[in-house]
Amino acid sequence: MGASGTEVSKTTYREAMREALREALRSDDRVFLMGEDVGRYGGCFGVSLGLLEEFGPERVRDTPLSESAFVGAGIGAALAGMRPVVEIMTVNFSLLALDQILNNAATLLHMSGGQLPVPLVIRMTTGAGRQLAAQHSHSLEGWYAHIPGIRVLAPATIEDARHMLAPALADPDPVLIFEHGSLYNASGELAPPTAPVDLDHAAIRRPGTDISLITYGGSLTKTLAAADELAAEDISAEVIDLRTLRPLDDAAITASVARTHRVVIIDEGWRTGSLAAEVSARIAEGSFYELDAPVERVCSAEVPMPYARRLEEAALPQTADIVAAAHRAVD
Amino acid sequence: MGASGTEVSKTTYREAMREALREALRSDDRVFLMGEDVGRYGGCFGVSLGLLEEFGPERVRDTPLSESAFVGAGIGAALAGMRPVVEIMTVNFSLLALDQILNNAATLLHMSGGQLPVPLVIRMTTGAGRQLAAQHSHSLEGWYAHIPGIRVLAPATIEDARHMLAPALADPDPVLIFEHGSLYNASGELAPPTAPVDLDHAAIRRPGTDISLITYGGSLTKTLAAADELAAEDISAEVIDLRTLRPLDDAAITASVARTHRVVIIDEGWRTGSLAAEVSARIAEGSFYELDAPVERVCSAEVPMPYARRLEEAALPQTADIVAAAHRAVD
Amino acid sequence: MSVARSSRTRKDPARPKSGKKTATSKPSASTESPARQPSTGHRTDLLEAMLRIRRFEERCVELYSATKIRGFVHLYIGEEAVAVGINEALTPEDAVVSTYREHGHALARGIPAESVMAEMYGKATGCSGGHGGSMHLFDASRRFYGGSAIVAGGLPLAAGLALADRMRAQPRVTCCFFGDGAFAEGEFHETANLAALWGLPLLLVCENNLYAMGTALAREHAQTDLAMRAASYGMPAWAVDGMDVEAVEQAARRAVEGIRAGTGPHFLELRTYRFRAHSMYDPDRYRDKAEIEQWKVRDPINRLTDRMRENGEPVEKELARIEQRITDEIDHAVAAAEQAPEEPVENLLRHVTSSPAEAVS
Amino acid sequence: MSVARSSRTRKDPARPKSGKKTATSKPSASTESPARQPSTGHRTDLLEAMLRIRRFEERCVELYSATKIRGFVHLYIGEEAVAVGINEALTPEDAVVSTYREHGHALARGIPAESVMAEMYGKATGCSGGHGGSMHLFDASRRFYGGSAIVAGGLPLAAGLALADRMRAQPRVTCCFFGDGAFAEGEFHETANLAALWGLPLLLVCENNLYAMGTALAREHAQTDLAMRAASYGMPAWAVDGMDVEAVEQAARRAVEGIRAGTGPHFLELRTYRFRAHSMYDPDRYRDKAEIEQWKVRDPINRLTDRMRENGEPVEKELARIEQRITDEIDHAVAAAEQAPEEPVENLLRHVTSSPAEAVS
Ligand SMILES: Cc1ncc(C[n+]2csc(CCOP(=O)(O)OP(=O)(O)O)c2C)c(N)n1
Ligand SMILES: Cc1ncc(C[n+]2csc(CCOP(=O)(O)OP(=O)(O)O)c2C)c(N)n1
Ligand SMILES: [Mg+2]
Ligand SMILES: [Mg+2]
Repeated sequence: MGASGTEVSKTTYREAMREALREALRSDDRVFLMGEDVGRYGGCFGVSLGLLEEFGPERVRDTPLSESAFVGAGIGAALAGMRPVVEIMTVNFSLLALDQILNNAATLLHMSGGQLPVPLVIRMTTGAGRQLAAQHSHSLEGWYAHIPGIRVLAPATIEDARHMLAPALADPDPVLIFEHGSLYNASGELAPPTAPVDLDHAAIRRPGTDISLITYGGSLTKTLAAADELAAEDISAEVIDLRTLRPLDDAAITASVARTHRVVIIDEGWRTGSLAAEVSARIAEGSFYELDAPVERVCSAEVPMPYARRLEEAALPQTADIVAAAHRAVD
Repeated sequence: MGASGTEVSKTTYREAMREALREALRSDDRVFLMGEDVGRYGGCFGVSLGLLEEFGPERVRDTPLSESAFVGAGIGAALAGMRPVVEIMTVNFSLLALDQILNNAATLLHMSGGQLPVPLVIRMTTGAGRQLAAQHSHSLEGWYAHIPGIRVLAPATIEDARHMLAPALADPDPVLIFEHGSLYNASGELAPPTAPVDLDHAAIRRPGTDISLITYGGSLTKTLAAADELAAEDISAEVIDLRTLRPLDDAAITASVARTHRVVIIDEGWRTGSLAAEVSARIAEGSFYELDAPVERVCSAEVPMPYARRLEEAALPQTADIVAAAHRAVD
Repeated sequence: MSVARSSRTRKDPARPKSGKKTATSKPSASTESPARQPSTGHRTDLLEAMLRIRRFEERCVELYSATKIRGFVHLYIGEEAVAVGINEALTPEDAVVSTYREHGHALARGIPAESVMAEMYGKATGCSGGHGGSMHLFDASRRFYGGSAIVAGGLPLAAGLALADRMRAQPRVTCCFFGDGAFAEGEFHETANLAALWGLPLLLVCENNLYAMGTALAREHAQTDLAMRAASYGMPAWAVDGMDVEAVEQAARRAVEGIRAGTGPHFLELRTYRFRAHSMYDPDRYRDKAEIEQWKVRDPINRLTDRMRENGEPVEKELARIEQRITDEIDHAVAAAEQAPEEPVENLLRHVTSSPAEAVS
Repeated sequence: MSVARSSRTRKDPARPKSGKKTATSKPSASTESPARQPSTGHRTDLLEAMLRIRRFEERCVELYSATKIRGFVHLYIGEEAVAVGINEALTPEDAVVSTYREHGHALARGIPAESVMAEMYGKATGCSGGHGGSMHLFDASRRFYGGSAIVAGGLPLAAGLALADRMRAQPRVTCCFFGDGAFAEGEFHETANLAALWGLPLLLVCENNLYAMGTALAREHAQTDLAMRAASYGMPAWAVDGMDVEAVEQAARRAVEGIRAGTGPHFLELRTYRFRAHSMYDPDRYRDKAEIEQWKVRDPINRLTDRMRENGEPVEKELARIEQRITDEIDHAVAAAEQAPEEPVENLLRHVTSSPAEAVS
């Protein structure tokens, strides 16, 4: 329980997320967790292991394989005053529930003239890198960031995995949390929070002056590695972790571009129509006269993710690609 | 039947689409039309009226309310050598079939190592403007343009309504056709095609030299009206109709920007994460040094489409908004 | 498959005692007959509730032609016995989830005609602030959760409302209306299983009007006995004559009683018919005029008045009184809607999220 | 609900005559006994087909530990009688749609072990060119349409294959495998209705192994008699002992005969069990070890060999011969996969569309 104490503790992203869930379940009896195999199995990626034993099957609720029904049930329960946390195993399967998310969760508040807020949290895994092939590997969080009425989070660090859930549950509107599958085993120190976590701001993960590397989620590690390589060449890269994909923190982006005048956006989504496109378009609108070079995007190749290891690696943004894009931008 | 003859004839967008379907059904017995109420009802927007009587219930096939099943059935039938044209009433309901479209239709060819092309056409209505409110009015074609493996068309003119279906059916891969609901009653002259229609190129609907107005689908009319207004002020606007939203015609965009150096993109999708964002990002990448002003986007307000007439009008891109954006860009 | 149950006389303690009836109050709230024996007063109330819906929609047709109302409008005319009969079994603490064909459900629930009419006009005083229109009526104070225009899209949500009640041991019922067409959507089946599996206090009300737009039941379903199919989920399910408001009421009471007793979801198939086209846009080419006429013979309003007449009840007097009251009510609703303010365009982004709206740019 | 049918002796003219059996040929293609009376030769073939799957997967486990195979791998061990028995009723002209747990279906269908193994290795010579891996095996030449890892996602597609056959009056059957978990997805229900409504030549094979990942049948379904529920769609449906390959074959033949006779889709619930965890990632915490042991007693391979022994058939001799052949086959497959080329990275975008790929940028 170190994560809720005052000491720095060693933990993993998975445990941090579990601890956040545990804290939520303990502190608010309106909170419950619902999804496929969140209970006896312990969560398909092991996030909720042990929670069934601690909180019982009513509050850690295994569902049938019915994404649309149990996401919709989460919406209804939220309308009735509960604070459901719904887990969808991966974003790929979330398409089966997208109608509920867009046409109900995101829409009810406005469509009802403000009568029906939906305080729902939906968590899901996203991303590739584990050779799970074309139906388990896509990064579709950019689609969700298109939807008015919801908030979209992408915790990229153990701190954010631990501390974003509470404010997400406090939000009166639907919040989607995307957890990159490659992060669960990430381990590190977790310090007690120094300030209440806010969900409106991007984070500067590494300050720099020559170029802005803007990213989120599973690509943060690669981007930090790229910044290290660039530092070795005396290129000072600033790394921005967007953290909240909707609403985007325009001020943070604008401020960074004003410092560096060059930008690479790194996003594991397919390039065309990616979240990176939106960030680029905003920079073109808001920072046009600050830019000294074309904005670069490093995204996934536009291909259903292949199984073969080398093909998958080639399809994904890699540190070398980020470094190369940065070189193009600073040249 | 003037549309298939050699004379110029007066017709509507709806009739042009129907004539295209009729021609397809006549000329290829692998073609069939399938969807909710395409038969006895005549299509929810009347597009297929009369086709049941002409081709019978096997080839003009009413389906139950089961979007996922009948879209998936279209995929399977295409795999087995048929050439299905599946109609989904509106893009809003297509979310119920999005799993089939992304995870099967778009993915099977690559996932099978090239063994399984899916020659399927899916048509659906998109867009707002008829006070149909938040579950019937959205423009989600930009999402589909994100998906590798499919082609996305947006016929904006009677000619394209009439002539895009045949090459779509000839495409060995899935093609999605988005018909803006406000266009069906558009009437005009239909000339016999002068050249075989190709699906790879954008069209310059009005040449100009001072600014590029880039749009597609239901926004074309408003954009042309804006170009008229601008012409009255001696601003020569070039109007580009993208026509094919995936793959985008980069060359046409680049060439237009090279002529005008200023751009407004008009897109009825919600602004954040819109197709307009992608076009903007590409311009920032490919035409950075050609640009004399920030790229402007005129999109829908980020709100579930309201019913009230004035609110809906305010939420949608209007001619005045396009003119204002053009003014900002040329100032 | 029909589930036989003995008849009962339970008096629902949660049912509010009648206050003075106002033009806009929930009609059923004024009935007091404890054992729900058919009574003159009660029948008059049912009649009034059905007539209110009928007249309201007839006025909507006129207003639509006059372009005062726009968008898609789906009339309930012919099906009034369903909304009114079901509502009799519900208390204000219960919840209702509906479809795009929901004027009847909304009015029966007690949402004032004025509030619904203003919504049809797209006015700020409408029950959804003018954001929803005909297809999206909401009233949180009456636990009326819409007004959903994605066929079957309300079902999962209704299960969630019921789940919340079950988790908090609230003795409430959630009632979800949907059509025969919705029964073909995957969402219906997922929800039916979930609700039965978890024993949720959910009343599934399938309005089987024999058509989904232009598609007749037998071209929509391989097996058209919908109640039997619902029973395959392991829940009590039976079919009811949806043109007989008293039969509907009785069935609804039986089902709701079962639900409150903790026996989980119940399914009712209401066999009914819409006398009008699917929506105002629909030229109604796919049905036989003779079929429509045959069903009109079973008009639920006439059916009830005939029964009252046979019983020697003073129908004509009651009718005159009711019609007058309803006319006044609707006249008033229209006049109010005409004069009501529109939501200012500056407020376009209000309520997109709960946080204060950004300004429209 | 079990649909009784008289037993039959129809000989399928579409069944190919046996050629010389090679190590990788479709096992069933070599059987000729016209009336399908249990025969020593036929039982040996069934045994070989099941053992091939068992041994292949046991090797996969080793290769997974050696990190030769990656991604998600779902083993079929324990369920072999289903794939093998069903396949007996199908001809090469028929189509098969499968799940992510499809090694058994693929091998039974006659996709060479070599081709499947190369796919598990992600090699260019794999049956999906290395793009698919364990969950996405395809072989268009054998009308094996995958290998779908969205639970229930293959069902609509299978209905479409069957629809094409019906529209062109082809006497073919499409067989779709899916699990008890898939039965809870809306897509199953939409497809069942569509297929029954249109009378499609579709064989729905529900592999009820009592678990969907860690969720036991009774926590997944309100009503666990899946065959009865399928019958509510108006199609013949019955449950079969999925641990008895001959029972499976018999049921499949009966169903396929019905389908070919034009009586529309048939549903089989195969009661079976997976002896291993859901996938290689699964620590299998949710099942009783005793339960697993109980089911192992019914191992379909032992069950068949026991029967052969009782019948005085020369099982040990046959077994020795078969095991050797399979070992060779798998050794060969592994050796070939080890040496096979990978798809060059430059080809990454090949096959995204049918048009020539753009270069990777
Ligand atoms: C998912 C979805 N598909 C299609 C439509 C278009 N549509 C609206 S109502 C309707 C028919 C629904 O029939 P039914 O459920 O029987 O209800 P009824 O209209 O007869 O009351 C259809 C097809 C829709 N709104 N949502
Ligand atoms: C739509 C969807 N939801 C969830 C998953 C994750 N998942 C993969 S297999 C599985 C269990 C499926 O159970 P069942 O259908 O019984 O097949 P079995 O694995 O037992 O053969 C789950 C939940 C998925 N792949 N697709
Ligand atoms: Mg209906
Ligand atoms: Mg299973």
